[in-house]
Amino acid sequence: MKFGVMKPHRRNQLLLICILVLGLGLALMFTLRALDSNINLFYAPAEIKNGTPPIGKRIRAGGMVKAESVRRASDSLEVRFEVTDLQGSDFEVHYTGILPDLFREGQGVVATGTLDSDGVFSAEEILAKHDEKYMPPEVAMVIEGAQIQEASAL
Amino acid sequence: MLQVNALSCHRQGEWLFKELAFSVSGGELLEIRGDNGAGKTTLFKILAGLFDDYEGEVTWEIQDPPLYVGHRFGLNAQLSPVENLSFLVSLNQNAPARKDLEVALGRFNLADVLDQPCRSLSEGQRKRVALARLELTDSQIWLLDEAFSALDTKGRQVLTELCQRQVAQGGVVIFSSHQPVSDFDSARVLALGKSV
Amino acid sequence: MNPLIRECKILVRSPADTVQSVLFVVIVVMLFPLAISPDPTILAGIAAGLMWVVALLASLLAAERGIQADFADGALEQMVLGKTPLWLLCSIKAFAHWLSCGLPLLLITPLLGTMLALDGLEIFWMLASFALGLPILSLFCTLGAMLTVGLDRGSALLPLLIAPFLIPTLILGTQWVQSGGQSFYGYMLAALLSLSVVSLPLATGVAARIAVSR
Amino acid sequence: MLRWFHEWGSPKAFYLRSGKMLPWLACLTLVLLTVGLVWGLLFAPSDYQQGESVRIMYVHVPAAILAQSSYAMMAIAALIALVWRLKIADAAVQTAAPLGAMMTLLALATGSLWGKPMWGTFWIWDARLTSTLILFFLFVGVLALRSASGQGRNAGRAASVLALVGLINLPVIKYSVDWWFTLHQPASFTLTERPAMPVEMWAPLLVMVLGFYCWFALAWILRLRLEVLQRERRSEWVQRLVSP
Repeated sequence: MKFGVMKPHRRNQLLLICILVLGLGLALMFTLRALDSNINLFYAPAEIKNGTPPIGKRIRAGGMVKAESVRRASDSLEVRFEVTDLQGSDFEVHYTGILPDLFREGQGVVATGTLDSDGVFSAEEILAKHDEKYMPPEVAMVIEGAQIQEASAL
Repeated sequence: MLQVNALSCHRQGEWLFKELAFSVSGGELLEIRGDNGAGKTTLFKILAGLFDDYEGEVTWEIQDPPLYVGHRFGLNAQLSPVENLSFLVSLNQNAPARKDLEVALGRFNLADVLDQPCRSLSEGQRKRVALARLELTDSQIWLLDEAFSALDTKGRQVLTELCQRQVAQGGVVIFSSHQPVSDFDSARVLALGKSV
Repeated sequence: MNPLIRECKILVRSPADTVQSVLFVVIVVMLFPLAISPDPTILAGIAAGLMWVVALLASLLAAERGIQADFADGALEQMVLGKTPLWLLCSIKAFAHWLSCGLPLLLITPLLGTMLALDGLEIFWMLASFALGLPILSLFCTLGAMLTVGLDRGSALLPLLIAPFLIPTLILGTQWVQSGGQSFYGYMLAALLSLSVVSLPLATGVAARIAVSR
Repeated sequence: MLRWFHEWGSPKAFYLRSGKMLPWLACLTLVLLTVGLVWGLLFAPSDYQQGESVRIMYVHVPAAILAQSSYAMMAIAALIALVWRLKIADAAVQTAAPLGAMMTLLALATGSLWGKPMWGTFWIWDARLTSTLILFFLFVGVLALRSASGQGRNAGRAASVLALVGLINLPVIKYSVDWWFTLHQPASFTLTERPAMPVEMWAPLLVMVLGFYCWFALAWILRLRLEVLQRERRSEWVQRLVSP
């Protein structure tokens, strides 16, 4: 279908372009402002120590598993460990169940559960946060060895 | 005003029409005749620009889009004839005044149902509401699919007058029918289908 | 007559449609305390997500209403043929969907929030998320209805096609309420809304052309 | 450019030309997939944390990459079908949708197999998993709308509109990792930085990715040829082709 003399509706096209530019501009502006504002995805150890999160409500908390803090009960699946931000704040987590493979001391975890008034976090679910580095075990050992050497050299 | 070259169209593997060619210039009245299923409605949809699954060329030399009255009239059941008509006309031009709407509907003998919801109107009444648009439009081209069927004598007469006035003013009217329309002496006939 | 006024008139003359949306939402929300637990802490925990899911379902249910009528009576053909830009008419159709479904929902949000044991602040954020989010649902529902109108299994297909597109809105909306109004989600919802408002009516217009040529 | 489009866009030319490419593509696919699988599953080192489970990566990552890029390819075909009305592009949309859905399903399945030992659960409502699931439903939606629209030259256009609108979802998938709470690691590969993975791990992965792409191209072309024959069955050249 071809229309020979039919004029394009210039005014409408102009209106459309203006609206498009305005809309896309607004969308861009809102996105930039959103990315500017911080998202709080889980409570950090420092916030839990300060008493920011509500007591008894289901929340998410995360941090690093403190070295040599994991205690397993001998007769059940109960595990207790401390989660730290490596800057002096930490809190205790109680959990009953099987821990994921990637769970180990010094690794990141995110726990979902409730906080009681003594500052103990009862977890219903533990997720190990996996970092984006892949390496063979030998490489990991070499890196660790290098770090130890560096430390002893100092 | 309208140039059609080598227009072919098929549906479900059957050719509706093949290599159709005709042209229409201002002041002409064209009747498209054919049996049910000969492709009249499809041809109208192609000419109106609603349907583009065809081969060939259709070229219009006009300012405004053609006015198309098909099998479905575009009347909302909840709205009155006045409201429906006002909406349909204002899609293409400035909204008409209430007085003009009343005159147009009155010509088609609809003066007593002006403000009744369209769902309470009969099929014939609804058809006349749709045709009352012809009185109000600026469009140069009218495409009237099966406009003359299911109209009473008075309605046919009014429609005939409107069409004659339109071609007298240099416009084009293309209409279809499956039985010959004898109301015009000057109409050219384009026959579709094998039996005609 | 202005297409906007036309939509309003159609809406006012068929109040049953709007009432149906509202009743659907209220009844489904009522079912949850009965089915899960009347415990206010449990209800308040799931309230935001629940209300958003119900709003999404209500929008999908109402999607075909205006479009189906316009397609069946031929008004859609005339809109496609007319000189008025199709994207404008399509935005008005989406606005009509919001008027018949989104706005009533927004108005009864305080009531629903109270039924689900939300406190005042949470109801406020619920209202805010609905205010920004429901128009997005309406725009997508109108697009979906336009894509499926006139197809044999159109009504059954519509939720399948459109529900995935509504998920980002649902996530942002619920997260906004659940995080106690963190501005990130609000801004993102606003960005999504402005993007949808300018782009979806264009797509809906293309879909309308396709629908009338079936 | 446009001429090239039209030369390839005609169903007959596509059918005849793609026929010559097929054996080469098939050989390449076979070699790449065999080398990649044997290398990745038997010879590549295991990970210091994940152990042997890391090998699922050699199927999961290519499937996930392909799931996303096949959507992009389908959307480009949809754009061509809408703007230039190329018959072959419409057929391409129709045939890409089931392949893409398959790839997405494979990515989800291998991902959840990996997730069980690593994260402790088969399924997590994490942003990237969720948006991959959404991607799957997008493919299904395009497929369903296309098959409900019937035959005819214009029948596929609604599905093309849907595919194009769905393209907005792809950046959401990419950025969702940063936007929402997520356990899924950020992408280890970027174009600008060196991979956070030793060469003996990413080399087989790269081979697998290439292999998957070739397999996808092969499957797509085969399906497309079948679709072209079906659609053009009334035309002269197809009649001549099939009659002995």
